[in-house]
Amino acid sequence: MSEFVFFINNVIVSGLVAGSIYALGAVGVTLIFGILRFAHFAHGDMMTLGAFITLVLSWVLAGMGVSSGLPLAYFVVPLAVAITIVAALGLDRLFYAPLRAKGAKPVTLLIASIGVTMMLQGLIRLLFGTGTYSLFDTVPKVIHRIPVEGSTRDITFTQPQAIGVIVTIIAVVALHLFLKRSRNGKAMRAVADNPDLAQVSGINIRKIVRLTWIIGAGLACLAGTFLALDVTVKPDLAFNILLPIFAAAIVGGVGQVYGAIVAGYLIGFAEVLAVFNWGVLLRPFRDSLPEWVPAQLAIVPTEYKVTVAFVILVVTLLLRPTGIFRGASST
Amino acid sequence: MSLISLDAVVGGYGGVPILNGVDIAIAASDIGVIVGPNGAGKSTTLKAVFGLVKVTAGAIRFEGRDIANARPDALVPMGLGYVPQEKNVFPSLTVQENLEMGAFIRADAYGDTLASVFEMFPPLKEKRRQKAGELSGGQRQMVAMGRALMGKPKLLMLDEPSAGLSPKYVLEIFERIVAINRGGVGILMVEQNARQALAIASRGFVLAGGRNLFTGTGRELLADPEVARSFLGGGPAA
Amino acid sequence: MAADLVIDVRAVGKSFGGLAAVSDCSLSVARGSITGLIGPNGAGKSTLFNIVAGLLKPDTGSVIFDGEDVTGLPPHELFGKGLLRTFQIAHEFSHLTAVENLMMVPPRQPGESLWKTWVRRREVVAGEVETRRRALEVIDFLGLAKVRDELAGNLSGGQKKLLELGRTMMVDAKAVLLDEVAAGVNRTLLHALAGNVERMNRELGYTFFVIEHDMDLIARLCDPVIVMAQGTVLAEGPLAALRQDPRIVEAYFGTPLEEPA
Amino acid sequence: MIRRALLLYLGLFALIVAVGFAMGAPFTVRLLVEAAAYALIALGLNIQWGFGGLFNFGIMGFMMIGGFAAVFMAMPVSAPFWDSDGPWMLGKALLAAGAGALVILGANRLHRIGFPKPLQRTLQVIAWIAAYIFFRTQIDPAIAVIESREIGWVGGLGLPVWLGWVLGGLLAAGVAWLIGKACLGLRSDYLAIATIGIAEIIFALLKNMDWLTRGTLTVSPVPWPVPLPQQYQAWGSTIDESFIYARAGYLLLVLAILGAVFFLIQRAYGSPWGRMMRAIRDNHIAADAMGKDVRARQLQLFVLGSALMGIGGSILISFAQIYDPSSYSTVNHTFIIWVMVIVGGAGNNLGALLGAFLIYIVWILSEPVSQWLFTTISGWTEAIGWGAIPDITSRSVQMRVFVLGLVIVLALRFAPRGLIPEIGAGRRPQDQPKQESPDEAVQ
Repeated sequence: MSEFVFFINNVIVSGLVAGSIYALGAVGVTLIFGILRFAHFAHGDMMTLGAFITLVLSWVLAGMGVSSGLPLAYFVVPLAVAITIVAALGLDRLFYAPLRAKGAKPVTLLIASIGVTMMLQGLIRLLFGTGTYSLFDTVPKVIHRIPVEGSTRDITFTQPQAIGVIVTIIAVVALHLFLKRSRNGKAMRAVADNPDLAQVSGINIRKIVRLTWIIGAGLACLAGTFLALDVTVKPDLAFNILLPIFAAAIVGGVGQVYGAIVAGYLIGFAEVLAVFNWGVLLRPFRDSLPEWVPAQLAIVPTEYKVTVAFVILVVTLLLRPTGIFRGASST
Repeated sequence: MSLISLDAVVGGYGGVPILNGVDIAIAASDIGVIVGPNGAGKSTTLKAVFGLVKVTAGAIRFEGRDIANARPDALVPMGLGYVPQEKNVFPSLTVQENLEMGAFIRADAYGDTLASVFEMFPPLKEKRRQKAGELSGGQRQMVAMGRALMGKPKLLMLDEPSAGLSPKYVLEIFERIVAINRGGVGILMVEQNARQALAIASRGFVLAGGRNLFTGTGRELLADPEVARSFLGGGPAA
Repeated sequence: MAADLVIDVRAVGKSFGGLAAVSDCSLSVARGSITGLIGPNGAGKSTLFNIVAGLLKPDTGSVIFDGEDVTGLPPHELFGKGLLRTFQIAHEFSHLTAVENLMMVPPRQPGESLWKTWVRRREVVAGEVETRRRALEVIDFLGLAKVRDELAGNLSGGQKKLLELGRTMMVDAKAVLLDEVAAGVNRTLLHALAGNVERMNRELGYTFFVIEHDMDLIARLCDPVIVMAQGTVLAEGPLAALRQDPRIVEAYFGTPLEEPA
Repeated sequence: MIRRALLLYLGLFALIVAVGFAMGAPFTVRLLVEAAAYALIALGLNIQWGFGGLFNFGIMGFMMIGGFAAVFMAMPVSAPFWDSDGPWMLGKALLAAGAGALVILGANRLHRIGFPKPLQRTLQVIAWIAAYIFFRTQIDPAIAVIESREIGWVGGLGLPVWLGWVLGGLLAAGVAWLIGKACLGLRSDYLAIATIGIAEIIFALLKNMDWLTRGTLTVSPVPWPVPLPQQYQAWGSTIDESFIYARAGYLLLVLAILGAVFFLIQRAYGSPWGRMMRAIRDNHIAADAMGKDVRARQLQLFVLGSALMGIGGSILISFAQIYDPSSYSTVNHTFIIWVMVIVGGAGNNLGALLGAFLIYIVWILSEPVSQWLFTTISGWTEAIGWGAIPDITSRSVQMRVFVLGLVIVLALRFAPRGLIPEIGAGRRPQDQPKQESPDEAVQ
């Protein structure tokens, strides 16, 4: 039984957490891809930026003498989301909009987003150095334990993990309703489908573009903060998860919001399953197993976790190039 | 008064202008047809009206108001509708959603308009839950025209509505255009299929090199031997 | 005895997402002919054409080219066997000049091998001189001499289509597929194009397989004409005879709304 | 165009002279050696991106492979390794990999002997899993043996380092061939993601394969192909002179390679080969219809360019004399090359070369410049009582990342075709870009 609980803690809980973060990031990537037609490489750094904004705001709050039993980060997230959105709109105005106005190709915008990545990375490190920070300076991380009968272990997860997963689900449902029911949501889908025609139908493309950045950056800030709450805040926080996020966006089918969510969780779970030590589950039968079965039975060593998202991506691209949800083919 | 008038319009994508002084004027009761050789600036003229091409000189007036270089999202509420030649539907939206997008700018209820579009194009009603990308070429053209009509335009501009359609569909589409015009919507269209299009036109414009070469009623142009020789391909069709 | 066939399509079928675009379709193109392919929209002409041109693989059936089964071969291999094509929307190489557009065509040029450009300079230059001579001949044949050093992207739509036709003259093609040459071309240039097709057919012995909507052009060039409907061949014969067939009139030509004056 | 290039190169020369006066000769020669190696890599990317329009965001991976090759060829032979069971066990692992590859290949061909498709798919998956497990059963114990304290790692082959450079090119080319086979059919933006992913994997492998690369323990000193400064000192030079002589010797070698490569690429690009590549980049559907094997030609570009990246990576590692896999980063080894090619002028070799030298100088100099800037500002803030700026040194390093990012967005906006644009790009066709994909051509 203990082994089973170990499985829940290491696979179900971790997979849900990783999947939620990937899904939040991938939705932004896929929306930007669908509406603005380019791969926004700076998305990972947008997540990092969101996390740092949360960090600074919680410092400010602490500096004002506010204290609480909960981490201050919880209270400042809405404001951090707003600031991240403003930052994203500013970046668009400064760097992407002029290129779009000149009719630049998607490739050019992709390269510009790499420039933005470098600027954000440089700036964040310039201001915060390369060290790590914690959002739990003042209060300890609350850990929930659910005892399981017949097990020496408890099912454990932290409070930010639980809140993060719940917030993700709420965000996803809200987004679904927005896209399916609201006028602007339908207009967004129309623009993703055929921007020229949307324009001649009287849809204001600039407004839709702004809306895209608002949703994308808002979710990026949520994802970054979630990740920061789960681990720590550091400048290369999100750059390392850029690959899983893009993999999720592509595997889900570019421009397909639901695809991105499903694929985000798929990749999250695939990663934890791949590095999970299956030997643990065999431990109760250890005595009856032949000698040659090793104790360490992970599919890939933890150091190579990065390969998992990639392998899923490549297999998908080779077998079903438009993704599992048949994305747009913009080029 | 003209519904729309272009006076000596000059414009293009930047660089060398494509339009070098185009004059067009049609009334609400007119079907205006623009014909001319490739690269004459026919489609560009429509795009200039719709704010998709920069106008550097001349005036474009719609119901007397200057609309040169206005953005499409400002023009649609004024009563202009435009059906591009290619990619004129939202492929992953359903037929009904396509039509709804045509009514995007309308704040009022559009149920009546939807019903009348379905009446005009019966196949669309059957397929309204189907994705537009799955339709045949002719049906797509119906969706495209229906979408433009959903905005209750006073002027409908069509860019080569017959392109890529088989002769039978061409006739059907032209019939619908005449019907729409009889319902009180001014039509301005560009056609390669000059002979057939001029046959239903009340105003015809032959463009070449970005300026008017001939202007007249459709019948006048069809009868003009010079127009016939240069642009309609010899004598009457085989 | 069967006629000498260049293209022989045998019982080809192809569906997209469960919808059959072409089903059990058989047709053939005789050597030296200009064969037309017409049919209403959605009849499967483009799909069939793309199967013959190697852009699509059929689900069933086979395509025989010059006695050899070429089903599913990619376009560049079909080119090697002498089956060339032009595109409905001109696919010029816009950053190459008109002459370069033609010069890139001949296969196995010595200068196309990286190694030879490094160590066999003389062979490369000799090949280049010959290629250029041939390209200039074609340019003259097409009446494009004035624009030969212009970037192809700057040519007019009709000139681009002429250039496409010219590309097929840079090698000894057994058959050329023409995909809607008339689309987007004005009448005057169309005459020039059609004239060139006729000359290539008569003087150089080219076989053409033409997909077309423009009836005037079909009437002028093609014999026989194949009519497709609903993914299969409906009829075949001279255009005049087809116009008398009530089934075809119903399916394709329709009744005119108003006779032009 | 030629005048413009000449002027720009004169400017570059003046800049180098100025740097020489400001920073001293040993520093400048070192900078030039590294810049020349980067220029080789930039030429590689120019072949891929400028000639072929191929996205390669995995440059870091090829450079790492090149660096590994230099280490593996040139480091001294490790007697403990060769005396142990290690070689034999590694051999078995290699055999296991080969056997696995055969099984997978066999599974891929099952349909030819009449297996139904779904069954074949299943068998393919099983073959992959079986091959992987079999390989792991062989390689895991081999690694355990080699990584034991007595052995540590496999060591080198003790051969001349220039052989390592050749191997670096060959290995990178081989890996590029494999990647190209699998990924070149992808859309350009997918190819970008795929190559980034591959670079990350190569990074993870070389960093964690302690038995092969010593991983984070790093390998040094990697030998030089020319005499080292210590050699010159032994011959009686002063320390400063010895560095100048030794690095100048290295520089001449690298410049000779760079010159030869430049000449060969230029010659090919001016030939029908280059015309064909431009045609493919312009319109690959039409090029295919005109008998050009697009995939094979793109693969050629990808392999050729990657080989240059591998060689450049080898040269850099032997020059630095230390191989530390964890010192590689996407910014410093992939993005910077992109900045070089885009700023210099994609599609033009002279432009790529200029961009490489220029950007490398900006990259290196922005650190001392911003350090000076920070120190100055820090002096002011201290004077007005705000306190000094902490960690100036580490912050200055970050400044250059920001500067590079700024340079690339400015370049895209104000000189999108680079300082020395592609020949003929000035006479750009007027028409709008064509929006036709192969799928649309079908229906």
